[in-house]
Amino acid sequence: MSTLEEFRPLFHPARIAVVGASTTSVSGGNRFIRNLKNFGYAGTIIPIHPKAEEIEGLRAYQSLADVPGQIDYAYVAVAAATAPGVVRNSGGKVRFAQVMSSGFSEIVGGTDLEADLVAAAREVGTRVIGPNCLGTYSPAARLTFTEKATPEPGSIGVVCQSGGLGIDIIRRGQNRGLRYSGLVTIGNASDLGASELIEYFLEDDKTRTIGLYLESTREGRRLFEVLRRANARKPVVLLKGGRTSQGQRAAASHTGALAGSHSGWEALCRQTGTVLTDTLDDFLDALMATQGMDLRPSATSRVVLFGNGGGTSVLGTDAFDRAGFSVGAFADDTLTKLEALGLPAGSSVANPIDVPAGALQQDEGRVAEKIISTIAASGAADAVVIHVNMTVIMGFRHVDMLGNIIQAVLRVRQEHSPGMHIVLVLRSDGDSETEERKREYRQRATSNGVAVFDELAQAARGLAAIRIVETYRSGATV
Amino acid sequence: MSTLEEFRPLFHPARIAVVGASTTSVSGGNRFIRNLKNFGYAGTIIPIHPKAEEIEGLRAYQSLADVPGQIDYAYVAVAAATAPGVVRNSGGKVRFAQVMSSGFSEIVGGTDLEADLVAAAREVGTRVIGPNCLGTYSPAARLTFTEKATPEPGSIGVVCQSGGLGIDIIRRGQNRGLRYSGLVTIGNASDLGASELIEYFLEDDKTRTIGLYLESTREGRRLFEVLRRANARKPVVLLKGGRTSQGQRAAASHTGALAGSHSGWEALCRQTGTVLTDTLDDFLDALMATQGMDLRPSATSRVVLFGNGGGTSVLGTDAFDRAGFSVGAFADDTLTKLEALGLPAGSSVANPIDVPAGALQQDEGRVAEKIISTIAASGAADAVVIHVNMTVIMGFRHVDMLGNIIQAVLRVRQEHSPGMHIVLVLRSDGDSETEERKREYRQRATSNGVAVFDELAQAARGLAAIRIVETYRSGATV
Amino acid sequence: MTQTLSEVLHKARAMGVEALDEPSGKNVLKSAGINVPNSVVVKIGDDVAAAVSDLRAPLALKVVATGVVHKSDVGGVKLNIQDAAAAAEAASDLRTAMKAKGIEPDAWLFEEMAPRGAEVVVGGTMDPEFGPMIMVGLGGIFVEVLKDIAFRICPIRERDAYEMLSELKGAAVLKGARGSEPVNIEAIVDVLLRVGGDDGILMRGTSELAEIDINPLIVSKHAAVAVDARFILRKEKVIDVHA
Amino acid sequence: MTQTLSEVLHKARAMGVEALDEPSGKNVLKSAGINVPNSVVVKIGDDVAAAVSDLRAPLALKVVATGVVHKSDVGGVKLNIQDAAAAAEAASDLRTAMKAKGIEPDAWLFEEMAPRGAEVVVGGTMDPEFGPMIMVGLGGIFVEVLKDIAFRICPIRERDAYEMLSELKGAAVLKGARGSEPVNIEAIVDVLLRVGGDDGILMRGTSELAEIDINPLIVSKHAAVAVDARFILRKEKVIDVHA
Repeated sequence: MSTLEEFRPLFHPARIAVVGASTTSVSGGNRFIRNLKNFGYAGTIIPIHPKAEEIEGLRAYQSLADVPGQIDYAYVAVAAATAPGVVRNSGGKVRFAQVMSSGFSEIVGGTDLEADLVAAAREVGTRVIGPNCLGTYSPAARLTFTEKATPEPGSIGVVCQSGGLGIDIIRRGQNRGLRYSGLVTIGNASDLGASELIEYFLEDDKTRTIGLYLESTREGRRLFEVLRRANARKPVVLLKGGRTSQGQRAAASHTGALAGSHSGWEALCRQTGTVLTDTLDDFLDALMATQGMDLRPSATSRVVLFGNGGGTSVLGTDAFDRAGFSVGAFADDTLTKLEALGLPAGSSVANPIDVPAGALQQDEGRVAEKIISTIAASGAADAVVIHVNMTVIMGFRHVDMLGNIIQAVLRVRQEHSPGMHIVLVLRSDGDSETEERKREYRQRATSNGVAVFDELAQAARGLAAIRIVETYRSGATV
Repeated sequence: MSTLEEFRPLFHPARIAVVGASTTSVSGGNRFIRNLKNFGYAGTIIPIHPKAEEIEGLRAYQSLADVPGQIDYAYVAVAAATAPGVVRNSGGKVRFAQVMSSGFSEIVGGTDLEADLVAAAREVGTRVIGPNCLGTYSPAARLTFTEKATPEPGSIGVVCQSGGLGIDIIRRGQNRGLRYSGLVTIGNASDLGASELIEYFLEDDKTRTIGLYLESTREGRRLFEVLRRANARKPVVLLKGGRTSQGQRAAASHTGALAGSHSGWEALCRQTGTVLTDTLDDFLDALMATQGMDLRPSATSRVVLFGNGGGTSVLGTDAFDRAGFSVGAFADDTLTKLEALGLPAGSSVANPIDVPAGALQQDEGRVAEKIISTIAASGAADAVVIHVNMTVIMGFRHVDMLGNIIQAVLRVRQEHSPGMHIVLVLRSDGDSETEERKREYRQRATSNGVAVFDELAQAARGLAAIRIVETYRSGATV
Repeated sequence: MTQTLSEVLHKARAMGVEALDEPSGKNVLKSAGINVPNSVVVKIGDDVAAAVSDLRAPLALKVVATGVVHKSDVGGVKLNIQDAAAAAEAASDLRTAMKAKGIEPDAWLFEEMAPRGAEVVVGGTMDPEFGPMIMVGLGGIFVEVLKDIAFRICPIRERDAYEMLSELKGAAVLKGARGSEPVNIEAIVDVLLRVGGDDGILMRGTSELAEIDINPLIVSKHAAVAVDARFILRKEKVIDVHA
Repeated sequence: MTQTLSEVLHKARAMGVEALDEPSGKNVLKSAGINVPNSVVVKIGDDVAAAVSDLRAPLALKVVATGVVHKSDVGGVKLNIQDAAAAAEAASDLRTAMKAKGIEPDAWLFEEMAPRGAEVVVGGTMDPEFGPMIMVGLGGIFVEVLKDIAFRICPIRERDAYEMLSELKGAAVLKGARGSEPVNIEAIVDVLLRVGGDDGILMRGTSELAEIDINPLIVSKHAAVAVDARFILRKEKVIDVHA
């Protein structure tokens, strides 16, 4: 059986059993059923309950073994001690059982119970996900474990050791414009580890980028080999929890993390072209960059900054310098062409290009397209970063300047693709009105595949993530 | 004349002249007058116009010299070439003239014009601010140069070399809960430089913290001496533009920045206990930390993390470890007291304390107060960082858990002050509903002097800023 | 070589040895194709002067004694021995010195001293998550004071080896900083691959080795020579990365 | 001392000199209270053996010649001279060698060699924004390869001097890393204050100096000795930080 076939029941389950829904209260199982229904899940939902005949309006069975036919995916949220029994007495009907319960190897004395859970799963031929996790998100199949997740499928596949961060990745991510092909929370990863899921995402046509949150691994060699073999053919971004000594101690009480060496994970990333990040925001920014862009055949190095705000241009140049990019002066002929555009006083057409908002509204904001086209035609840039101060721009209410800029980006990208990355930085003051407009424009840009960042420093980190993958693929020595 | 008296006309002007308002269009001068009126400025506004008798409904004069009586502050937005004449022919009536026009030393060939502007000012005894800037913000005097600024005065005094960043600092800052005693954009700083304004803010009772955005200085010795003499008695946070070689090149074309050495600014900060930041967001976070907290007599070192989310706790611990803090295990007696609170399974009362949202809603969320009190009483923490995942918390709609937490922080702080810093991290998914709630809670917290950050990594940076000042003041060698 | 390495390591573990003695360690390196100094091992009591006659001075003398892993720490090393007579005298002196410390030498190791060059350290460890890992650093203050070292998971490829070296803060030293000659980078890469590559010592010895440490590897313009090597054996039960 | 320093520097600039010669530079240091090796300057043709008779061997010989700032680069330094006769011979040899390079020596500088210790570099520059700044680093690879240096704006205080040293990545070397003896940190701090403090050379010489470089300052367990010093004078017009 191919990896794709093997994991189809997890990401596209036709029949889902729910162990741990209640007739009297709203437990995790009940919420899961409600979420599934709200999300538009079209398959069969089968509650398991020792006594009830019906739960949440659905026909219930006494045990998994009683259910007629195969079960693709079982959602198990019962007291830890009873979980191995649930799996053991399933009559081998279940392909994937995700055990949400905590109280296993992440607590003192819980290791034996976890070993028993895995033993039970092996006896009956079921794959166990978890324990100590929250669920699986597969928007194409309308499978979710959290409310308010978007049903819009995307190209990012995620393996997440923490359930709570899984929700953050889905929700903070989707509000930034990230869209997922799937996300699995693996908790203690007692049976199914990250590497098999990575293999699935590598095979899955819908997935273009892979994101990982890991605190430790019991299958380090396999992880190394899978990623090495993948040869960065899809970008992989890793958020590693517990990279510091104190963080590692915290991780041990969270997912029962092994005390590995910090240098091991750094080495893994360098040897496989994996992007290593330290915070949730950096992780999401790196995913944003890889989601939005076709990689260049050689490493991105020369960056042009273009936007409104002199101080912002200075700080942005600092950020790109620190991230190892060149924000170099233009050649004379390019400069001549930019000067010929006749931008008003207060503009600077050297790199960084600083054009006051007032100038950008000229000709309905189409001057931006001319600037971007000129840069693209010059071949002087591996990436153009367009930054817009929303506050200032919104002062000019009669022109859809930002809309025009986004259109310009799309047109230029079509003409010159994939020679040059173009990313957008929408700088907001955090005011609710500004944020609303930003949300709208960000949606327009990201749904067209244009990466959007909150600040220039974040864009620099996003492009640095891209550069890691490009460098690795190009075979150049770092 | 004392520094306070000297600068009173700038920050509390009774009579403002506006040079450059138009009768036929809406120029910068007109917008300034409208902003002043909207903002509730109660003093006299005097437009200057060669022909018009009235502008924006106000009696106009032909020149500054024609105005009867003194002018505290003149807003000058005319073509660069005419600016020296405006100042020279003012009859010495103007205390402070802020020249917004660009086209001086920041452009090739503009140095002489700037020298002439300064010469004119010296001739007539006026202090010039700028040129190449945007204005001054003094909410207590209802003086502003940008719309949508809050009239609520605060304790942060800012000197900002860039006008655009000045607007960002005001607006992004106020939306985060920062409140200002004043902000002056100084542009090319031809006459009035940062050090005199720092001296004013050091004297001003309303100002507790000083923020600086600088790209270069022509008065480095004086700046050094002023800050050295201040001995960090008020925290000073510096955002330095052009700290990298490429950024310095960009700064040269922005404010005509001198090519100083990067090590000079780092040395300045170390020798004066100044907090050096690299991005606008880091700058605002450092101001947030200093605004909200009374400094401890010795350097903050031992941090306790408390919140919901295991993965977040792990990454948070990593962030605090990287920032040089200890997130240490509790002593046995403290642990016993925390365990006695009887938190449900899935909680971890080791440091970091990880309590599921479900547990936090117990007893209307009052369990949080018990936890914070226990930590405060133990003396085990220099700082407690409370992090809340808004998404998860908002699921529990019937309890104002977050409101209770904020109340708890205020009560505990009153009892144990100033032994322990308490800061709040409100983690949002970026959804508009979540953001609205966050805005509301942030406002409640910051208006009570509790610092609020977006993420744990930012809180770590904020506390690291505090630590720099505390260390400097304590006299300990770093 | 597989046979040799497995045999050597397994036999040593079976005998309850914690670490290979230096001649055995150097033999492992030699059979893996890594340059070690020409040497002779002289049993206590044998004719030293005759035994060293084929070696080219200057020579180094090192004590071989069970349980002595850090020879220099016990004063068990003598350098710059210029001829056969001096060699005999050095051995005799060293025997007295060792006796005074209660150390009973098993034998003497005489080695030709390596030509001048940069000191490099190559190490191997077993990571609880990733298994065999290889490490490289520059000798002296770089490793000891600055912790300037680069790690990779085994097996490494040639590109990994080059990147490890360029990752070092002191990389410029290898390229000839401070007026010294650039050293043979390819020779270091070759050693790294022989230690940490697909067919390298760490991959072959995974089930037996706990740690290896080639310190120093002296690298000149021409070649890299492993002047000292420690092989620490596993105590815990055998694992096999190839499973 | 103010007089002396101003006079010396001003006179040198007036003569169109770009840098002080080594004996003058060392005199500046000495008058600022910084240890320099006992030395004699011997004019060309004078009796070397007699002149050096009061110095304690081993001695160093350095050429003093207008325009020669980097003496070692032209081979103008000889070390480890053991007695008066050897000193005379060394001077004679050096004269021949210098002649071959077209360098006409003004004089010979004989110095007692400093006791062994850590090499420290102390420098001073004039920053376009902040004026006089002082720099400290550890000699050798730390400064040259790793750029491991700390800067402060003058005048510095004692706390600044201590912080500068603790900021260095190689700080452990001063505290006795790698088995060597810890050096006299207070002695380095003292030199930093005499160079960069309120009353230090940089504050007094701001209007005349472009750059100073004490390299190396040899610091032992007991003391710090400035073994070489360069004073580069300003070319541009005088500025005064006290204005």
